[in-house]
Amino acid sequence: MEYVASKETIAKRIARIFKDGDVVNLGIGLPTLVGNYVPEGVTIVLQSENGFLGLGPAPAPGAEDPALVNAGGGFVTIQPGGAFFDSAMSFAIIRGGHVDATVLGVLEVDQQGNLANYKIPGKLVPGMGGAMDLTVGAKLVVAATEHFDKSGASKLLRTCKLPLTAANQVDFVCTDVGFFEVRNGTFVLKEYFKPYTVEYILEKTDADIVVDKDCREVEIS
Amino acid sequence: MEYVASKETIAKRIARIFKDGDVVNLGIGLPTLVGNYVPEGVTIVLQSENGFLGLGPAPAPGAEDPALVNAGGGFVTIQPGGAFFDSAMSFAIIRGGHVDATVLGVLEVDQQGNLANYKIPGKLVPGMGGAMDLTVGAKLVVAATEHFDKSGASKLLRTCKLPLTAANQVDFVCTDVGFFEVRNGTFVLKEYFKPYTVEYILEKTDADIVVDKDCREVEIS
Amino acid sequence: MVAKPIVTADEAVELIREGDTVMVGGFLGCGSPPGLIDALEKRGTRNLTLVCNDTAFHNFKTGVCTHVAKLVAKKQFRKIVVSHIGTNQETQRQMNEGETEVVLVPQGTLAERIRAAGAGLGGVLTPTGVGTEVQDGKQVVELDGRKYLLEKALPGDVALLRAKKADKAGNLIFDKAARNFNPLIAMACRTVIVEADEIVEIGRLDPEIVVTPSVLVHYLVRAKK
Amino acid sequence: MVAKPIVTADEAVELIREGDTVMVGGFLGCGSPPGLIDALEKRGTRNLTLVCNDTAFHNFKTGVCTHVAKLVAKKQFRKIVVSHIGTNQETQRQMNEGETEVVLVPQGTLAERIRAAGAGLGGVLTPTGVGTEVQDGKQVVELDGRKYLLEKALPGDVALLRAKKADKAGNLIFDKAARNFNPLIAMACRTVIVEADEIVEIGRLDPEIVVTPSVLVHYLVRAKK
Repeated sequence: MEYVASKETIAKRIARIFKDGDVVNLGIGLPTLVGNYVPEGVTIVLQSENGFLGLGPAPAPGAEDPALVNAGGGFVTIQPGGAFFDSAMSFAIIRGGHVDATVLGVLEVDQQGNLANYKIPGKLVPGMGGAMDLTVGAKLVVAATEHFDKSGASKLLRTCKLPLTAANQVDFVCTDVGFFEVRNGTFVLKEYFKPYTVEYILEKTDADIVVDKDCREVEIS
Repeated sequence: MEYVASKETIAKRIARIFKDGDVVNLGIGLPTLVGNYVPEGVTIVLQSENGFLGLGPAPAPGAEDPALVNAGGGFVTIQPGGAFFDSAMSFAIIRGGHVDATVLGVLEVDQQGNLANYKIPGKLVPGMGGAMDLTVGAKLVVAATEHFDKSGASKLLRTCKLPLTAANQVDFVCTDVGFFEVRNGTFVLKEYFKPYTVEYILEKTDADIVVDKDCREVEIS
Repeated sequence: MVAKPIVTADEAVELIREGDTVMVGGFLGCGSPPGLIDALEKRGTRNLTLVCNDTAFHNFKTGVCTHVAKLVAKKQFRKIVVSHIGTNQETQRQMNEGETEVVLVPQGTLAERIRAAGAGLGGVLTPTGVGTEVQDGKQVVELDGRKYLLEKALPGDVALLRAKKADKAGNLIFDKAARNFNPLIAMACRTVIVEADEIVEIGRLDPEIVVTPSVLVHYLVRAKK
Repeated sequence: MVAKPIVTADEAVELIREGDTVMVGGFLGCGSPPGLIDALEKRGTRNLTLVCNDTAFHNFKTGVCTHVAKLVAKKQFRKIVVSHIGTNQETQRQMNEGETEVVLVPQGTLAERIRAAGAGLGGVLTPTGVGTEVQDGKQVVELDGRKYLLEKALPGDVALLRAKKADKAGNLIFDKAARNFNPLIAMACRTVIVEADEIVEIGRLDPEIVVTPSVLVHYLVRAKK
């Protein structure tokens, strides 16, 4: 079986996690895609950590407002019923448990629920931005990542080697091959995505994986 | 010499302390009177700890607004250029050193700059309200008090007997007989108010008082 | 944006259970929610802990008894956490006679402790109260030569707010000095109930002037005119 | 109410001295004061400490260099305290080559540390960073079974803000997401300078919608159109 990286698969599956009315913070990059696939009938409210609630899609060309950007600096809009606030209130909302879920990209994630995504010592040090507060504060922390890096190594690990963004905070990991819960120090495979198989995932992932008794094949489309 | 209690004397003298533009918080009761005697040409900005800046005088009869009251619950107004905020911001302003001066009534004040004004154990326990934050946070803390209680005992003491509102925070004490600085563990008499004399004050006050080299007689009118 | 349930005051106070910590907005009653207080008095839920700036007015001579003072008078609280009780003779009486536990907290410390709970902080270090009875039993932390008290976050179960205007999503603005503790208690409680003078459609409140964002609000109640 | 001095950007940055800690509002430049930054670059004051959310954009390939990144490029900072430098290759270069001390602080912790300084608090206890490198050298406080880092207040000397509108007393409102750290740094610095798109007469700002009250502001600068 050949691995074909698919950000869309990850975004589509994560988008099914949310309940109507959930307040969600989506990290920069891959997690931002999740907003595109929220099922019909489910309305989520997006929190933008740079200071507002009710993050909306990109504006029409020509309608960009330099004062209305997301945490990545991209032009966005605000939904009716949104609200602006300062960074202290933004992170009070995040750290205080008022955000139902956050979706974050990772460099590494391990079976203890540790997550690393802000620093490769001596090489790349973007900084943690809001990620440390989001992982500690959001009720549900979902790590979104392609299953393998460019060298073919699994990004799901027994133990993160890079400096941690947060210790023991990840609840779910969604890759382009399956959906995992982090529980009692192992990954628990809940779903595997067609065409991948349980055997493939167990063989290729250098981490402890328990196959959930209700584990099932899912076709993401 | 007969002592005649005079709240007006105290309020008038304290009102001369302020510089143009000072931000001032006046406690409930006697300190509130200070606002009536600010000299012409000096504008002070009053902070009301229940949540606004730019406290103005009582409204005209019939114009009272139940949502616009001072920290004592009395109807007031707001000056042009005022601003409303919540209690956290109100006390951030107070505790953070953004208030130039506070004037507080006392039950007792002592030569170490200790102040007691919130509790007579077993008898009267109004609570400290905002007084503990004001004494710790304001740049200048002025205790306003009649010099003697009803039994004739001096309210300026060597050591407070009542539970303290704050330790070592009082900068000046103004009574109806004189104006004192608190310095190095003693009261320093800076002014005595006609018709009282230095001798009278030293004799009648049960505390250490140093007479400032520039101490002078002042007529408060 | 998702609309929050609009309920009656009677329905709302059913969410308060015996033993709960209830936070009530207001400063001497200015900014307290009258309909929710009356409904809670009518329902008679007991054994509550009150967190509020004060216990409003209760004067034995005149018989005046306002806002949360009504609940104090009905002895619905086993514990009262406030900064000031000087305007309520009944609270003082219950405290002095040992009927109710009254904890006095400096007003700025109360504000920060509530905010800390809402902001996911364990607590704050404040210079307020150092060298006073407020220090008793608390950890003193010295930083750069200055002493601070470690004051722990103060969370609640149910918050009762009064707002001037809410939109149906739960965004709030307040009325002048009636703001006070209302935005803070909205951060700190599991269940946040707002009695609003006016409830408008989503999109009718300017996002720039919202004081309490919708995410902090769970139920709306229309205030009686 | 008392009016604050209205000065030029060049006059304003004369208030910044070598060695000062300068806080700058903005999030990837959104909400940073362009005129004040340009004036500070022109004046060339060095040996400064920067406190800001990030160091804006500097891309070696395209040559794009915006907002505080201009000051970083001129090496006016000996120390940079921010949450994120991923969009500024020059900051990363200076850090990796040991030319400039870069301290990375979680964004929420940065906000609370600045606010704490402005609110007269010694610090806060936050769960953020427990078990990470951010914990190194910090006191860990356990409360009710949960671990928190003791994060100290972070004060500054001069704050450079951008506001949408100021009245002459110094009351401020901001523009959408350009609010971010601006209201916080106004609390935490001895000298607070605001570049405002519009300056109106005292009494022309509704006291209900003021975000930063006048007491926190010391100088006003008119933004260039």
